[in-house]
Amino acid sequence: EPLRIATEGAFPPFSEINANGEVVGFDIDIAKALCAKMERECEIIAMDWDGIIPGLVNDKYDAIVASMSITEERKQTVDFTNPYYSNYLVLLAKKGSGLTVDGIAQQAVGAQRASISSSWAEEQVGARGDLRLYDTLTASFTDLEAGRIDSIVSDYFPALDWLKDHPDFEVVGDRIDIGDQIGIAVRKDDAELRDALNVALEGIVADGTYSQISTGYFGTDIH
Amino acid sequence: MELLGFGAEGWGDDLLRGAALTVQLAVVSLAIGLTFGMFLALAKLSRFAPLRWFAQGYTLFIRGVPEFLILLLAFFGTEKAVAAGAALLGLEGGIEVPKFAAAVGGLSAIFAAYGCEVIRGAWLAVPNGQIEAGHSVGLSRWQIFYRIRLPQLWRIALPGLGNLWLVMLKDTSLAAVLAIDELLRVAKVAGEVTRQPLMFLLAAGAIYLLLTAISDKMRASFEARANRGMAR
Amino acid sequence: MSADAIIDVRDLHKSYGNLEVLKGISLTARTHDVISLIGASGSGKSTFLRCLNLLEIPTRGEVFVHGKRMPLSDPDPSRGERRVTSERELREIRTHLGMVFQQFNLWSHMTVLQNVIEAPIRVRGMARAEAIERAKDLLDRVGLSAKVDNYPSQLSGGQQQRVAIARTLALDPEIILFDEPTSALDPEMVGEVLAVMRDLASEGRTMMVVTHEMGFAREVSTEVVFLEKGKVGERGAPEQIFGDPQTAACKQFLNKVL
Amino acid sequence: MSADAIIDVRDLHKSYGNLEVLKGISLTARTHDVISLIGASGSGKSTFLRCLNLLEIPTRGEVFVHGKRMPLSDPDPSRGERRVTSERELREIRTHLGMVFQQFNLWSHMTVLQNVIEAPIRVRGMARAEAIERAKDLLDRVGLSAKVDNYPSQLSGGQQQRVAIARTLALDPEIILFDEPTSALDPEMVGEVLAVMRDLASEGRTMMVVTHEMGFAREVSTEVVFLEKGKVGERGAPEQIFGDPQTAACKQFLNKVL
Amino acid sequence: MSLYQDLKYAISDGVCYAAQGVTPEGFAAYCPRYIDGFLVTLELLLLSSALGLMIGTLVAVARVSRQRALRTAAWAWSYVFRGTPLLVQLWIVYYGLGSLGPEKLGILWPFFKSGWAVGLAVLTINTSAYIAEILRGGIGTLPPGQLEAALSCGMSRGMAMRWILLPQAFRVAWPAYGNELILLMKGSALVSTITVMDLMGQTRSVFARGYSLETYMYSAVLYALLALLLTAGLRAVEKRLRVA
Ligand SMILES: Nc1ncnc2c1ncn2[C@@H]1O[C@H](COP(=O)(O)OP(=O)(O)OP(=O)(O)O)[C@@H](O)[C@H]1O
Ligand SMILES: Nc1ncnc2c1ncn2[C@@H]1O[C@H](COP(=O)(O)OP(=O)(O)OP(=O)(O)O)[C@@H](O)[C@H]1O
Ligand SMILES: [Mg+2]
Ligand SMILES: [Mg+2]
Repeated sequence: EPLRIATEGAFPPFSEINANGEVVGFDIDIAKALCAKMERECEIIAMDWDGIIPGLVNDKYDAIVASMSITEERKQTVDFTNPYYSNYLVLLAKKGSGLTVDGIAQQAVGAQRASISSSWAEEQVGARGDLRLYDTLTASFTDLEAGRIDSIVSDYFPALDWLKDHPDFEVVGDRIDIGDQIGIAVRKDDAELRDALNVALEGIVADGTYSQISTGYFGTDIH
Repeated sequence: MELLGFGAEGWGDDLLRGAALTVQLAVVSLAIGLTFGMFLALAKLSRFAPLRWFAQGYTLFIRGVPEFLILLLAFFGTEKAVAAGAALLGLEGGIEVPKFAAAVGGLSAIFAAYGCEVIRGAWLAVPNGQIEAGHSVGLSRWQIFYRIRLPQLWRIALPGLGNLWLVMLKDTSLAAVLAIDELLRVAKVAGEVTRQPLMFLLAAGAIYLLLTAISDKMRASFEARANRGMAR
Repeated sequence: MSADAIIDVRDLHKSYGNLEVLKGISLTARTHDVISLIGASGSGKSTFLRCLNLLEIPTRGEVFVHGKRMPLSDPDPSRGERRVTSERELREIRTHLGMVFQQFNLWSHMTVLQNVIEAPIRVRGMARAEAIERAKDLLDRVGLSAKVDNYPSQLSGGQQQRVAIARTLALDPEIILFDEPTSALDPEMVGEVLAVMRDLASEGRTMMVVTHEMGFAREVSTEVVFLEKGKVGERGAPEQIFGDPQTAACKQFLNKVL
Repeated sequence: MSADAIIDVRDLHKSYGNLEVLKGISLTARTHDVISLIGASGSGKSTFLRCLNLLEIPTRGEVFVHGKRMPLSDPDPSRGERRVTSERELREIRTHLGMVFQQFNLWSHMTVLQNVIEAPIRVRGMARAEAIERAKDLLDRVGLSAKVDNYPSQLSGGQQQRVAIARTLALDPEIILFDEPTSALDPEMVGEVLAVMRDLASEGRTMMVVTHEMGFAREVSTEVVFLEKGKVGERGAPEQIFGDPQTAACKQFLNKVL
Repeated sequence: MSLYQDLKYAISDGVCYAAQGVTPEGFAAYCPRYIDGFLVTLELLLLSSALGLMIGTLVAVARVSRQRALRTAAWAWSYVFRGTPLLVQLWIVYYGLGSLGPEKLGILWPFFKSGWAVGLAVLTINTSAYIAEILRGGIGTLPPGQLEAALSCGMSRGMAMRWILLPQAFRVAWPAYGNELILLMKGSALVSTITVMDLMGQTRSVFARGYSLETYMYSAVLYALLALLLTAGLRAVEKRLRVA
């Protein structure tokens, strides 16, 4: 039976839905490459971010390839493969806003709900700071553009992708390295699948498939 | 505007598919919810106190908790509950609840909780004399129920049930949290992909209004049928 | 109990909570009897009638219909509540005891014809065609053959009450109970219904009638029973009750309504 | 128009769609007149009364109250619909034309006292204390001083109708219109209300009464008007109408109800 | 404003401190968040129900007006806001209209900028549409004689509406209004999708930390508690409204 893989669908360029209603993006291509390597049939399922981990735990699917950060909290609930890329956070704001990373506690800052960036932002501004949480990253971009918020804490690659069409905005300061590693989540009792995925991951890196996919999206190998 | 068209580039066909799914969800949930609601109403009217308490507790809970939480619980909670129940009986395993079934389960659970109040009210609104007349000619309890009570109850309950139907038609949009591609989720995705959220939300709103108008028409014709013989 | 008694009521009591509404009423009706029950509002007339076919369960006392005891458990002195011991038997007896209500209580979702054939078909298992034929005869008798397919709401009060009478007659009951059958009617329609009732009386139907129409009671009854606060205050032939009432209460009541 | 006419109705017509319910009625009431309107159901009695204070807009014809024309636009022959030309004037005139309804129409969310003081305070701008004092007098007169703080639902029908009369009297109208004021009452309560109405008549109130109580009409009226199918079928002194009706229709009607 | 904010924080800190020993561990760890959210939900609910009642009453009166244009406008109001999902309304106003940005929206921008304000306005309008319908129904069930009696006493239609019809319609409509209030409470959970940190918003944040369904159970209990409070309040008012 096919391997069921969940992804999100609102996190370009890693995953998004095109006009034909198909989920496409880096995550999907990686997932497909992994499946090919494992010689298994795959089924890609789009889930809302909010329910993506409970869905895995409840056996709605077998793995999550959705640019998910490996965190201690998540490790309580699920297992992760080895990382398939490293993520950094960035602060996005309008050009010439004069904001600094240290000063975000004083502003209205946005982030995607239930993401590594929201956890980090929350630590910075405190539980009662003006942190606006969005169901999707795209929604937070919309609000930044509209001027409802001063800045966004975002993952690095999606931010770069978005900045391509939004020249009025920029990354504030340096990218923030919080040692964030992105992995594939599997159920805790599913060590077999985790190991198989790890082997396959090594395989596609070794045979250059990974590099080819990555260059297609980002111009470089992000592994 | 092309974005609303059909074909590969347009989202029109996706929106229509979403609308069809919305209607499907609502219709199936209506059928199940109505049946369950009838039983709840009977429970509330029962002389057996524990049944009444159960029905009261159930409606209190459903009416008290946000719908979208109920859907989440239906999706994630039922399997846990079934598994736990099975374990209690010493059995292995459980069931898998597909998303559509979970949404139907949640929506019909909600419909039943509200519908039972409408049905109960209608039950009581059937004039007692009508029932007594049945007794006095020797009809049995069951005959009185389905020959006299039910047809009249239906007539009285229709407007209230019609309102609940409209509420449910809109509540199907909550199934989006289960990532079911009903109308609203399609509109939301399309809006994000095309960067035209307003247009697609308006389009979805217009489709909901259309569905509402059709429902109202159908309800009116049902009511006209049920009211035949009634003074205006 | 006299041998030809159709209905025989013995020491009927009825309480609602602490309120004793009927305080021991005994009464016998024979074939061809037309008994009028009169009395002030609240004296228990309706309650009495409704106890006869167990729409209300009497607290104490028995009702015999055609010598058959109404299927009630013995009164339980500790709880004062009685049960129906056989639903089937009760239903059977009820078909011999027709009841015509003040508010007609026609089934509003059925046409006139459907109202009349319902019980014969469902209760007696009569064939539909036969039930319809008989119903049409009955509706003809009460002057409503033209209204067969109308709904109750399309009829005047008087017409509705005549349909209600036809519905009751459809089971051909031995005795018909009427609870103020004309008091929900406009003055102009009272006449129609009284005329039908007179007909029934003159063909020898046994009837028990709660009424405010003293003219009718005087003219049609074989016996008038005056209820006072849940008891029989006075009873007798109509000439006697209306011409020469014995008790002060009855005199006073008649003064007020005549 | 006679100089002392309080209300003067000229050629009143009223249609609902194609159904002409009133077909030209003229009528004058002078001070101390008590005019009874009788007629079969559907003959247009209520409609006539309701046209007088424009609860229904007459299709044609005029109504003068104290010589003042009811503020209606001229009938537009093409559309047949007339408008009220001055709401203010209409309200003013309505306070001179009290109306007592068959169904009482007491305001159910107000106590008896509040029902009676509402209009004087809101419409006349009377001081609250004064309104209460007058209301209590009026309620005393109709025998309800003990019920001042009760709600309508706590009163018997007869009591409710007496409150309704007090409410109407509170504005001290020149003429009071009664639409079958006793026909929604139990037989035992009719007397109470008729007694109050007799009182009003004997103190010289001008009244126009639609009624089924022929005894009252005969005894109290100064004039009886028999309506037949939207027209005045016959009119005259009570002795004449009841003793020696001229038209066949009136005879037949009286035979039926007496 | 910030004083008010501090007061709310103080309340939830106080409540959590007091409840420390008796609440389950999973709840206690995030207690101030739940209560912060609870207070926002409560505040939205009270404001929108009060404002909605006022607007809804006006719409209901317009709905039975003799002026055709008014009637039609009121009908359209009810139809559109009852005929589309609350979520759609929230998003159209917040993401849709809001994306026009400060230049196009001008002085309206401060309103559109705030998720809280948009949430409050949409909840208010939405509930007003339902209330109007409920009240109209209430007015419709009154016997026509009530109005006629008022008119024949010389009252104007407006006076009759104000003193006779509306007070009675409120009594008739109260139970239905109670239902609407509960529905409004639950609908209010959707404002979490436009960045408002109401009870649902907070719950979802807490959930993101542990992915434990327990989180949702606590918030379900809080919502049910609020529903219970509302129901009790409604009952109390109903008792006072009912004429003995
Ligand atoms: N279900 C009940 N619960 C309590 N009391 C009742 C009930 N039904 C009737 N009563 C009381 O029993 C008494 C007799 O009522 P009943 O209806 O038999 O009087 P009635 O003689 O038919 O009067 P009416 O002429 O007004 O119809 C009344 O005091 C009434 O209030
Ligand atoms: N709003 C209306 N629309 C259409 N027809 C009406 C309306 N009101 C009254 N009618 C018709 O007008 C006629 C006269 O009615 P009205 O109520 O004036 O009679 P009435 O003499 O008062 O009768 P009753 O003694 O039964 O009260 C009736 O045929 C009635 O059906
Ligand atoms: Mg009675
Ligand atoms: Mg009339």
